[in-house]
Amino acid sequence: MMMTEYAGKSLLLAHGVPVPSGLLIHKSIQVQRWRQSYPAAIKAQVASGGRGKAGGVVRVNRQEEAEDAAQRLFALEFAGERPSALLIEPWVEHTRELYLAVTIDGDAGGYSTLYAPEGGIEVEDNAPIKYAFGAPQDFRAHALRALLSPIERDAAVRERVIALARRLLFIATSVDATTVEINPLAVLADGKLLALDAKIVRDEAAAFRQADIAAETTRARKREPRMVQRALAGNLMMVGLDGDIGLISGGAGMTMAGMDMLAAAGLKPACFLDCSSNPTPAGYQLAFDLLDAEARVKAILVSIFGGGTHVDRVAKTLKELMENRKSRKPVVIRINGTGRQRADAILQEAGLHNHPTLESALDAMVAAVQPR
Amino acid sequence: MMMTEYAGKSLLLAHGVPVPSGLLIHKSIQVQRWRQSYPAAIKAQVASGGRGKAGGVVRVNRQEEAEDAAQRLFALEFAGERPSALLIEPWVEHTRELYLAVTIDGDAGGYSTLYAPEGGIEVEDNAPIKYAFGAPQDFRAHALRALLSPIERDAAVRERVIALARRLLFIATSVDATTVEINPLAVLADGKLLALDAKIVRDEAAAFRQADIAAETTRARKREPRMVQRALAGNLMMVGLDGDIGLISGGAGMTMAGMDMLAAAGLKPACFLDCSSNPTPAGYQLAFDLLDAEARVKAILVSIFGGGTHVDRVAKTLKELMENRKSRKPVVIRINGTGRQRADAILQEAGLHNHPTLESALDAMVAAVQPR
Amino acid sequence: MSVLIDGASRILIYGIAGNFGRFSARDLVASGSVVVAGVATGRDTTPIEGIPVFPDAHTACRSAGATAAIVYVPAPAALDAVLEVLDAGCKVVVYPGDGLPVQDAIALRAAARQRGATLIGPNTPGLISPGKAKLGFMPSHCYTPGPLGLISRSGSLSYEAGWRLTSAGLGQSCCIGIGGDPVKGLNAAEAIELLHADHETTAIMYLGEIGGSDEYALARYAMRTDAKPTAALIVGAAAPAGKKMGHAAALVGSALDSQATKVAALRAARVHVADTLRSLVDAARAALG
Amino acid sequence: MSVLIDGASRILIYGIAGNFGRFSARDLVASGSVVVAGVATGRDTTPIEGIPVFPDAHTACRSAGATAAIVYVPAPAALDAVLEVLDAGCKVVVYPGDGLPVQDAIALRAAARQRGATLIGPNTPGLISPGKAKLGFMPSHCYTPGPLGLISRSGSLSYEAGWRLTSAGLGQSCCIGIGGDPVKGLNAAEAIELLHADHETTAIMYLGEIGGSDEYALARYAMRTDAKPTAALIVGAAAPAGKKMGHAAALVGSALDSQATKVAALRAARVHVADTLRSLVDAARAALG
Repeated sequence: MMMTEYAGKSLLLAHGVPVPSGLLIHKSIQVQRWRQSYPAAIKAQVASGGRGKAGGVVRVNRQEEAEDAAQRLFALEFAGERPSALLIEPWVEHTRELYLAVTIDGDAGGYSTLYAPEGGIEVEDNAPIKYAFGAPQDFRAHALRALLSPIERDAAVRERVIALARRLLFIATSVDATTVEINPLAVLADGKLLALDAKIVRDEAAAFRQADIAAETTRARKREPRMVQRALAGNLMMVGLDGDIGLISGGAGMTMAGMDMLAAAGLKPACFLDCSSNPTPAGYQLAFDLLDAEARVKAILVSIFGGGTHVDRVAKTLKELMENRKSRKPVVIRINGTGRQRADAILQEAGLHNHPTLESALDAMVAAVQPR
Repeated sequence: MMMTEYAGKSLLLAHGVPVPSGLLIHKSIQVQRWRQSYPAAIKAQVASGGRGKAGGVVRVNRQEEAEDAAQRLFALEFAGERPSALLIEPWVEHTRELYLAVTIDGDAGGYSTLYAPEGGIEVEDNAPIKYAFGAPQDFRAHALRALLSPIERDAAVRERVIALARRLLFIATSVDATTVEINPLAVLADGKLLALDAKIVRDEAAAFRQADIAAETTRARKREPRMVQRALAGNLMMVGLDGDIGLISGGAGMTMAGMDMLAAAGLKPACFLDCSSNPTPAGYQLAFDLLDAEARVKAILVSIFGGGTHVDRVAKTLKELMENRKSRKPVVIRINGTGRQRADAILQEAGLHNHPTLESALDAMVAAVQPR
Repeated sequence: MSVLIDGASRILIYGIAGNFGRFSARDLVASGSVVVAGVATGRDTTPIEGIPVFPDAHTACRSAGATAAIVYVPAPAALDAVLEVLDAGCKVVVYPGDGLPVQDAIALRAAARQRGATLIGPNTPGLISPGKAKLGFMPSHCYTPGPLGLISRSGSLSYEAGWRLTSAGLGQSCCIGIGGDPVKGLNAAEAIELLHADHETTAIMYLGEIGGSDEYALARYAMRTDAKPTAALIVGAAAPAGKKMGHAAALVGSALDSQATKVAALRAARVHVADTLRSLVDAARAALG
Repeated sequence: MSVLIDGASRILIYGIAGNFGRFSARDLVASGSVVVAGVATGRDTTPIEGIPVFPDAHTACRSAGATAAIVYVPAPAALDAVLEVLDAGCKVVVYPGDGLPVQDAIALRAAARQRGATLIGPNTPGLISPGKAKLGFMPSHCYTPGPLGLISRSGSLSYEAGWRLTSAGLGQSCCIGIGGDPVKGLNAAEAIELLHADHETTAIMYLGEIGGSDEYALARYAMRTDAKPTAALIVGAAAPAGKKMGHAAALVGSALDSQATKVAALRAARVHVADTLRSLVDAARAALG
């Protein structure tokens, strides 16, 4: 879960990292509250990256410009999200822009520090150097110094960057962040560093011990389409897609594999819908309700290979569910895994066909949705 | 630096630890904002312990009682501090009161967890059991479980306490706390735990990475007497005492040793004043200015044994300072340590006597302040 | 020789008293694995499914000689429970749960390595050496002994793959679920090394997905001159960018995360890549030669 | 034999290019200690006071064979600098700075122990084995060789005590400033053990204060049947309760923290306790017998 720039900078400031002194506004009229000098930067506050390239940061030289810019920015969308707030900051003069981040790195089995002596929105093209230390207790300033020395010749800047890298790690572990990125990190005329932007991504799994992650996750859900909101509320994993074949599956890998096979068969999945986190009668009922109610969904593929999920129980649930179901959308079933033999028997008894393979299920699906 | 209960509970809540839903008020009239049920608890918010014993927590049954209680509490002093706020909370029914804390423990070389199956204000008399694990990474839930099993027979409570102990440790390391104490920790009818109080002590040394510690340290200074405020602002360590002998010293141990020797000689120190954190001309000048301006101070003892502090520089400073000093309060000097021989020469040249021992300096001081 | 577990592995089920723990106990015993102990903290210690139950892992290991463990506790309790079984001396530990804070995963990975132990997980069904032992909850009927080493980021996909391979007569030496989270106790590179060193494994099949960089470890391995033949299936071709597909690590953030880029890198390293599940068995056959 | 340092100790000064580092270099060389290297990160490496300067501790230890270090950096940089000298292989490290977050002190204490090294500090002038070596900045003229082992929580008080003892002809085997913070690299109990094991030490003098519980370690030691004779001075009798007296740990919170309770416990253990500095030499004489 990505924090907005303003929330991220507040977190940096709370840990002693200097940021420009800004003003958060929720309506364009509030630009009038800006009492600091011009030129100023007005920045859309959204929970996604790529804002700079999408025109989400505007330099303004006087108040009228600022009001116009604020109106424009509030009307823009960034990765489908309208900014609910703008951040106004003094346009800070600086001599250089650096890139510094600490981020989770699977290869390192923990965290890495990333640094580039030239920051800015194109930084991902100029690959930063990486110090992969893994566990927080294995961070070594001297190892980072050895990596930075060849690429950062300004010793004073280098030492400040190293101290800041240590601080970003402290922040990441304290607030359960998977990424704490400052880009650009400005070098001021006096050699001090100032965080001109902040991208802090929090670990949703830590919501049980970080109340603000829990709150932000709830807010983020409200930005999802209604169908996805209902699925998530029912503890199903759902991502909305624009196809017409409803896919009810179990496990991230099998759900993606099912999507890929639908696509390979010329069909378009309407969703990623993983019921393995709630493989109960209520969970499957919700999945069917959502897909049955969605007009663009023409047919439903149930594709489950259960390990911890006992597919005989799934079969029993499907039997009851199909008996009471109103919708006439075709349903193709293929389940396998723990309790498979009992499952076959239950489905057969209910007059439901359990396809022996995904291939056979897909053939049936292609036939079912073929234009007549 | 101890946080108020309200600030401490906010921190607990931010980390997923349940606390009663309370209302903070800054004036007794704001009691009217309390919309939750009665009976309620009204609790003085102060940065010191022993509040319960001093009558800082009042149970009220209706709004009129609440207003009276609020007025009374705002007028009370706790360890010299008037509450700037009160916390109103529902009076929570519970079946038991426990004690749980994580705290810095020098013997353990790190943290210890403390637990008592009976909490409340008298807990320090019923010594809690201690699980001394030291470094955060060495906390082991199973080691704590082994200690708790004989004294906490309710297994469900025990498991919740163990999980909470882990959480308190996470909080302590995240926010640089030296103590996170919940007393009482209530067991509700459904077996869940609720923090009825919170005592969180933050590490002032971590102010550079915890902005709220820096801010609270600044606020706490403002509660100090004016003389102490000025000393701290000048980077001198000062504690105000009620005697009449000004003591200018260096190093905590020597300053305390000097106080003790003054007391043993029948004299009363007016302060603990340790200049070793700012052993500069400006620092000593400030020390003299403060003590010269304080009417009750009758005489000044300069007692310094310098290691990193070069006493020849101290002597030079004293020479210049005494030449320009207006006050006629007697000054007795005894300095020794690094650069001692040059110091002797400088003082002698300035007509100042450097006593060879603290004993001789004290004899001189006794003579100086003797009623004539 | 075998990978991580074999018939001599003495298994501890931590959290045996819960519903899933009881199911797993029955399932493991039915699979022929040697389950010697259960742990049920704060509960009574009457045997479950005929397995002795202990109040803590240390007692379980000392009394019953457990050497490997699978831990069934919710994510907020996982750090403490896994540390307990590691401290008790278990050298192979599976933590199947999902939703583990990545910071706790980092701590557990470091703790396991410090003790010379191997953690599998989080977010995994565990591992199985067909015909020898199982430390997980994958459906046993999907697996049969043979020469193919299988590594998977996804549980469900590994069952499907195992079932297809087994149905096609392609047996497996060991199937390791490395899990779908970004920080793993055993990552792809390490799992590959284990299979590389195992004499019973003649080819390696890897089931990957979008997001993360584990797939590139396979590409690097495949380019080694001493590499065993490799095959792979990478799912998520139809997944949109910027959306997390169930697994914490399954998200296309940059180009390197995409299925297409990964497949291209693997093909360049001469890995036999299946486009979808349809060609999985063919790819495995090609690798087995 | 000696405690922690002796004439064979090869000293590294980390942060030698600062004012205090330069002073300390002159002072240590003048004291007869063997200073073999300095480290100045991010600065040029021209020699200082005739001592070769290196860009990092690893190079300093490898090139100059440093075995012990004193680290002069401000508290926010201490964690990284001390980890660096520990990683470089220094077995005795002094961190004199005050204001170190206690959490960082915990991390450093753990790191030192893990490497079999000894950290002295934070908040200490270091240690001196008079006539052999000094790793600190206490005034050398206050000390002379002899049989008394000295432990102190306070720097300034230890100079005064050393000077009094030396003036009275009572020499010291080793004077260890364990520091005034609550969590110490070397705590009182551990310092006592070192002096107990040292054959040149015949009696132990401890300089303590209010707050914390280090003084009770001395009481416990003095009650052992094999204990060497002990003496102590505990300052802070005149300090009010609830106020921190300069040192982070010098605060009377509960009765156990007070000077009176500590003195009573020490006297009960037959430690020779001086009431104030006036009787310090007498107490030391009584212990030396």
